[in-house]
Amino acid sequence: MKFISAIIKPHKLDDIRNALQDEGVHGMTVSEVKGFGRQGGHKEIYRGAEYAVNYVPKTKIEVAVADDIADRVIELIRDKANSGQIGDGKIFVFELSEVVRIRTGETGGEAL
Amino acid sequence: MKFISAIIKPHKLDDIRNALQDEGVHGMTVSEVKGFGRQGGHKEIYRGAEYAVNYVPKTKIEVAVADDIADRVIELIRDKANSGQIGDGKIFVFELSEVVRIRTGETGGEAL
Amino acid sequence: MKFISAIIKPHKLDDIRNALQDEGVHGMTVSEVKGFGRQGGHKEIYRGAEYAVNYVPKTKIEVAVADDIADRVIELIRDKANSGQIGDGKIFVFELSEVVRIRTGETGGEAL
Amino acid sequence: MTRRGIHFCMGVLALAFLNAFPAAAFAADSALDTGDTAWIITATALVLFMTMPGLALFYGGLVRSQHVLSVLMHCMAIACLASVLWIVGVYSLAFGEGNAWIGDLSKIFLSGVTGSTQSGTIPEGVFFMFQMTFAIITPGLIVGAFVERVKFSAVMWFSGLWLVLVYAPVCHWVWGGGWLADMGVLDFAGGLVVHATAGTSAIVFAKMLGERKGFPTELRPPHSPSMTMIGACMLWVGWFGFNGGSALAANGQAGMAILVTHLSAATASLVWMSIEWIKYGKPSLVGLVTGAIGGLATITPASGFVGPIGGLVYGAVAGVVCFYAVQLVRHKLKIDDSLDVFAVHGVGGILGTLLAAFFAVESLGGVGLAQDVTVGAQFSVQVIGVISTVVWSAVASIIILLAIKKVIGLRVDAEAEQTGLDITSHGESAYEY
Amino acid sequence: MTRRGIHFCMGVLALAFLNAFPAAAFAADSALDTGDTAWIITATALVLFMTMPGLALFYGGLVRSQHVLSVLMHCMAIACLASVLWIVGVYSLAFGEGNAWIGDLSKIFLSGVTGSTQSGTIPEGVFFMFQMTFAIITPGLIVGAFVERVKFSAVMWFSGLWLVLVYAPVCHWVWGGGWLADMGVLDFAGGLVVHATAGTSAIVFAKMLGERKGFPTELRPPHSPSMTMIGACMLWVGWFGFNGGSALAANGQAGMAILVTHLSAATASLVWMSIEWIKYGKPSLVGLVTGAIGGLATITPASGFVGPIGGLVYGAVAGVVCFYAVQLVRHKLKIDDSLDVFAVHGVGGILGTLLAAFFAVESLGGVGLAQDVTVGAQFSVQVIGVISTVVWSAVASIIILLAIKKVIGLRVDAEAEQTGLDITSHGESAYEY
Amino acid sequence: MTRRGIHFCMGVLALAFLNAFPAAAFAADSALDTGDTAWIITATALVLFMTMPGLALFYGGLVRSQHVLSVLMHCMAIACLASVLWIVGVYSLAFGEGNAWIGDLSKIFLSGVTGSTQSGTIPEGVFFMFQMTFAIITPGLIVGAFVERVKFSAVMWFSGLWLVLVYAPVCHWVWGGGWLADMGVLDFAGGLVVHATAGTSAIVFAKMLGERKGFPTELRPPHSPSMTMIGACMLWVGWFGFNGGSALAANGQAGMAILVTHLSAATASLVWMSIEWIKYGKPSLVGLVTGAIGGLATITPASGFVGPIGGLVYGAVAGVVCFYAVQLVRHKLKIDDSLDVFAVHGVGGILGTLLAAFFAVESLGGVGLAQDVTVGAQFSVQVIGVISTVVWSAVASIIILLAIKKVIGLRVDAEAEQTGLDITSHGESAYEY
Ligand SMILES: Nc1ncnc2c1ncn2[C@@H]1O[C@H](COP(=O)(O)OP(=O)(O)O)[C@@H](O)[C@H]1O
Ligand SMILES: Nc1ncnc2c1ncn2[C@@H]1O[C@H](COP(=O)(O)OP(=O)(O)O)[C@@H](O)[C@H]1O
Ligand SMILES: Nc1ncnc2c1ncn2[C@@H]1O[C@H](COP(=O)(O)OP(=O)(O)O)[C@@H](O)[C@H]1O
Repeated sequence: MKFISAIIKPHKLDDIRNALQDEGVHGMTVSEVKGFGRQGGHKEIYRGAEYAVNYVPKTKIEVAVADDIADRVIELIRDKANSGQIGDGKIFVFELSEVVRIRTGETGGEAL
Repeated sequence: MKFISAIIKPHKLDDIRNALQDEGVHGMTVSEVKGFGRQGGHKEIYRGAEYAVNYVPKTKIEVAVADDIADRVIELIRDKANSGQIGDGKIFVFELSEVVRIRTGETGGEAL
Repeated sequence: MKFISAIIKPHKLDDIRNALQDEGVHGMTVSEVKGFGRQGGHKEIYRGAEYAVNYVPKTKIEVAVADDIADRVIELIRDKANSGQIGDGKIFVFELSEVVRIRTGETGGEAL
Repeated sequence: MTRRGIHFCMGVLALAFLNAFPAAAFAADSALDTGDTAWIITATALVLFMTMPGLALFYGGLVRSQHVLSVLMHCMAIACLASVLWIVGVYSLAFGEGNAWIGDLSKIFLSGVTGSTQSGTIPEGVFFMFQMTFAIITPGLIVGAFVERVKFSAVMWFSGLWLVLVYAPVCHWVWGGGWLADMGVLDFAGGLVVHATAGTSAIVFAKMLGERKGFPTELRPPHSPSMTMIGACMLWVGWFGFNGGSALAANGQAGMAILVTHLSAATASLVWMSIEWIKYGKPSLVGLVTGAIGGLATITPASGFVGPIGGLVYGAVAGVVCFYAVQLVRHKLKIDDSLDVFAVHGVGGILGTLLAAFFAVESLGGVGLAQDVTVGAQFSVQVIGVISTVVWSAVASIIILLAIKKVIGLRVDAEAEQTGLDITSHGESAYEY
Repeated sequence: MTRRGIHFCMGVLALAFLNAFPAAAFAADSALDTGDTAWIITATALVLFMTMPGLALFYGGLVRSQHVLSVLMHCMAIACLASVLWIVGVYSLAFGEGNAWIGDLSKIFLSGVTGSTQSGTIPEGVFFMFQMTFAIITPGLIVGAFVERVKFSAVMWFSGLWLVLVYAPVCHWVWGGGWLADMGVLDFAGGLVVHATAGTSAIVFAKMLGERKGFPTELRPPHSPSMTMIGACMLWVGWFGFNGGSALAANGQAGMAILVTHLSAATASLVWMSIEWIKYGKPSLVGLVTGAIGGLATITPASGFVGPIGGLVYGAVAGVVCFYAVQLVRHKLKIDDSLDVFAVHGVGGILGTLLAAFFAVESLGGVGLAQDVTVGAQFSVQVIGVISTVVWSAVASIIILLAIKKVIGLRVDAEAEQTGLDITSHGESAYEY
Repeated sequence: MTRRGIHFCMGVLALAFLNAFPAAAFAADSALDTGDTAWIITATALVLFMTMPGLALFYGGLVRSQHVLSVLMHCMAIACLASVLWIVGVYSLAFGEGNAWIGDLSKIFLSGVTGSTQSGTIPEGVFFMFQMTFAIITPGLIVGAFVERVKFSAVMWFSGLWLVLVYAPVCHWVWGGGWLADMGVLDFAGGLVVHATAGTSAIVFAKMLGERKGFPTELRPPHSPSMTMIGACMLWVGWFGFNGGSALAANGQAGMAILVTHLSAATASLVWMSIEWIKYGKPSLVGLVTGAIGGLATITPASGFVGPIGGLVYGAVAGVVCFYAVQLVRHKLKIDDSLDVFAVHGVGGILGTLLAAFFAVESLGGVGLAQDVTVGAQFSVQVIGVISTVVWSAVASIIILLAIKKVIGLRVDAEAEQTGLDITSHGESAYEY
């Protein structure tokens, strides 16, 4: 199994979620993160003084999938999250040793 | 070493933390996440209009453990987090290549 | 490639970010987490009653790097985050199977 | 003596309740009354507080978190702009002698007014300030129609032009001794002048601006119902100044106006809450306070004329009607009047103006209509008032908006809408925790 | 002339300070005073603002974030309900002629009252409104006892019944010309009528409802001390209307009432802060403002009778006593009166009522007791007032709660308590950032 | 009769506008005026609300989230301390007869003052309370200079000593019948007494305390601009009480003071907003409200003397000057007067005091200078007032701070600064979501 963690622009979330759902991926965990990257933060000016906001608000999507559909899912995320602009984000892929569905105790592929 | 990441219902946190502590696991990192899964979100109705809140607030627990107690820890989490209802969450298990305790510089098992 | 996830004290973030940047690491993702560990939380007293705040606010840094500089990066983080006091945090290192830069579609080392 | 004084003498004091109140008198030569002055200064503070921060918070809590500062900014900047325009000339256009349609320029920059100039029993400076707070909140109300997507420069231009082209004339017609005042229209504190004008222009603005992305099915819930509740409370309490202050004296009429205002708000809140409880199983805070605002807007035109029972009935009717008006605009008309300005303020103000013809009569606990005026006759006048106000507000707003659209545009681009007006228009973000 | 007027004439004006104040006079034939009217309208706005949003925010900041909207909702909905019940009949029961125990139904729906009806030197509509704001905040205070676990429908039923069965009679006894007034009990602005009734019923409610999961060791800290502080400030400033307005005139008594109110609050704040500083090493904001509320509640019954030194002493005593009362209820009685309503309001109100017998005497800077009344005699009356109020409030509350428990239940289930009343009872969440 | 009364008689009423206002009269034998009393009680509530919670929120929103409670705590604790000190003796030092330099101890603990003691047409208790709210907010303003790093105990000691050594004498000089009053200095509501003293002491404090880590390039943005905006609105509306109440009567002067106050604030807001819009492309909410406070501080000393046009000009000048003063202090002087107390309040108050000599003349719409006083002569007096106030405030503050630094220290350690004063000094955190 693969565990895919993607850093995306916040407003892409809805599109990606819809696309994944259509693909049959029914679970996903999302959190708010701050991104530092090529895309710099912005400056806020208060009372004439500059304040450097170095980070950019980003959204992290985490989804565990079976090996066979991993590539398809990565492709989908890439496709939906891509606007061709700096700051579009990254996708990280990990090996997942095990997964357990708490409610039922199912493990492995069945638990996804 | 194993790195266990569990998505649970927020109000189960205290029980799980206590159980882990009893088991001799002394460290744990927790964050707030939004879960999308079988358990749908809820609808909020404002001024008669429906707003779809698709996600459910969840808590993510992360704990790194030695290989030998990994199964026991997973079992414990499963046990405490389980209410038999949809939305109870999932446990993801990863191989952990290395761990360093920042204060002392210890690595591997000693750093846990 | 390695994926390094470090739990640090919040006020160390700026130093670490600067150090990493000097080292040529240009991306990093940061989130706010709650830490449970040897360093206990604190007590807040309201109207004479004690409230136990068990956790300590921590910052999680995530950074994906090529294998060759991984050790250097870990060393750097350890160095900057270390104050010699309990609660300084931990560094977790994972194998990263794949990484994709969303904007360009680059994968592997080029995507970092 | 201001035209409003004249209006009151002719349109209101001539009513049967002349006997009912101690001669609170608007004669130019009456002495300054410190009690009346104390109350109207206080009322002025209350009504200003309604906009800054009341209305701003009420609206701010209802939008998404990346737009909240822009809403606060709209309300504040409009307040400042309206204040300056008011002294530059809008006050004079509204309350200057003039003719039946519009005032004159005799009072621009308050020329001739000093600390010792009186208007009725209070200093004219205080009358000026009290009326100014109405000219501040009225364009402020329209903000609810265009949140989360409007250009800031368009807001400023629109508000300025609107004050001159809509507020000044309608205010003159009704309160400045204009033609509607001559007909004896009943609008104690602004059902027409404030709520009908703002509500109508709001829905026109929303329509011309277009809807937010995701409207109506994919919207996010209000980001801070507690902020909305705080604002609603400030509006509610401030409304004591709004309606009670419109008596321009600290007397029984002011007291009764406050009483019916409060009862209408309380009743409308309970009614809205009950509808939600029955329909959805859960009564919401946002619903309750929306009901309150509906009840307040509705009683406004009638607050100096009706009795306690009238207040209860107004509230009950307002709760039901505004609730369904919201559904209608959103789901039938499909207009993204985002924070329901028309459905709550417009509909409420119009409804209250029309009902005033009935509930002002003595048998229903009111102060009575003017001598020899039948309910039917009064109702006709009220209808004329509503129609002329709505049509004028709509037409003038369309013209202003077309002009602005042409010259600077009304709307930000899609990415700014998504990222939030706070960062993109004002360079700030609301929650830097 | 209202019974309250009569009460004042007999119980208060007959006191030695008759000479000290210009005849603020409650004679039915005195002319309307615009200054008094201006002040009491303002005081009404201030006291309403104490509940909406003051008290709501004070309490809202102290609960966990998943319950904050429910607290705001309780306060708002109770305010609306109390307003409607007040006009329907509770005002009449409290202030109608009636007998020594309860008023009558002569004023239901304010029958017979118009804009020109006076009560003392102010319109009766204003007197009605001012008193209404007391009937709003009193059941609102009880909210602090049952937060985070109560059923919303139970809140509504309790509050309605409580107003009729507890507030109306006790108010009549003390302010409406009832038997305690006849005995000459001193309660200027509600030590008995407001704080003792609410505090007692609160602890009874908390006991019958049961404690929150985790009480007392595993509780979460207040989720927003700044929200609590904002609410506390609104309560503090609003209390000027509460105590100062109870003079029913803009005179020296009102001024002195405000002065001692403020001094008591400031002193109690410093005392509470100092205790925390000494005991725990860290003075907290929540502690300081809790002290303030304790000081305010305690001075309330005495605010029209004591002098500046009295204000300082009241504050010092209130700070110490309320601090330890909180510990007592929580750790000794182990009752989850969650936001310390009894320990702060109940204890404060009772304490202040008892002390009034001493600090009202002239040698301690007060206005003096009624002629021929000794301190001992006055103290006995105060004790009788306290006991009768506490017992009646407790007994009536128990009966009401038993009935509600039987018919609809008092408490939500454990999961709703954990998930939060905001979502489960009202379908909203407070922080959608 | 208070010395302030005497001051007014000599310094103000002697001015040409004596004719313009009905004898608002401070003669000890004039009757109590309920209207004036109603207004000054209300003004007192408004000014107290400016500090609690207005100023606290204004400042609280500008700091980082881990320090917000400490700011609220500073403001509240100072308010309590100032209240107690005020009655213990500071009032007597400021307004007691005394000599040209300082009052006496004749009124400590308000000795001799009862509910029937008058000051002009209002109870002395009310005059005492109104003035107290000024003594509360003035040290509160200084908080903005030392946020995020100061020791709480140092704040308390400083504020207490400062009230005695700076506020009491300067207040006596200007309003208590002291030497500046004798010279006829114009300071209607506190350009010198409040803003120049606080601003000067603030920058001295900031300099002696040292800058925050990261100043000036690595600072974090204000954590909650909406909190700041709420506070600003409360300050703005409260300022009606501040300036309007300083007429000590509900008359035309009060009305005109409020009018020019509002116009100055509105104009300064628009000016600041426009500068930002032009310079940075984005007008910010924090900027707009900072402009407002600048406009309010600047008009304060002149608010009872200038006309509408004066109000507009004051606002325009204040907007520009305060904007650049902020840059100057931060980037040229490199002093971490963190929330710009000197640049906004100090500069504004001084500017307004100096300009008063010009805009009070009748040809510029003012009420006119005292008979036989030329603009030049008046300006010299204003300059003397400014210099003596600034020098005294600076010197006394330095002495107080050196003493505190020696005995208990001024600053927390670096880790506490980073972790936040909320947890480290007060054991609380602001956002427990
Ligand atoms: N090496 C990395 N490790 C962890 N996160 C990264 C890394 N590089 C980039 N990111 C995340 O991806 C986001 C987008 O990266 P950025 O460099 O801004 O854009 P792009 O990938 O289009 O060049 C960053 O804000 C950061 O959150
Ligand atoms: N494939 C997945 N990848 C990542 N997170 C998941 C995945 N499936 C479920 N989750 C997380 O687990 C939570 C519970 O899943 P859900 O389907 O609602 O319940 P259950 O596991 O009991 O069927 C989700 O809210 C989501 O946060
Ligand atoms: N086994 C673990 N798994 C996950 N996170 C851990 C673990 N041990 C410690 N942590 C994280 O590291 C932080 C610091 O650990 P702590 O025990 O307090 O200090 P130290 O590492 O200096 O002994 C904790 O707050 C927690 O967030």
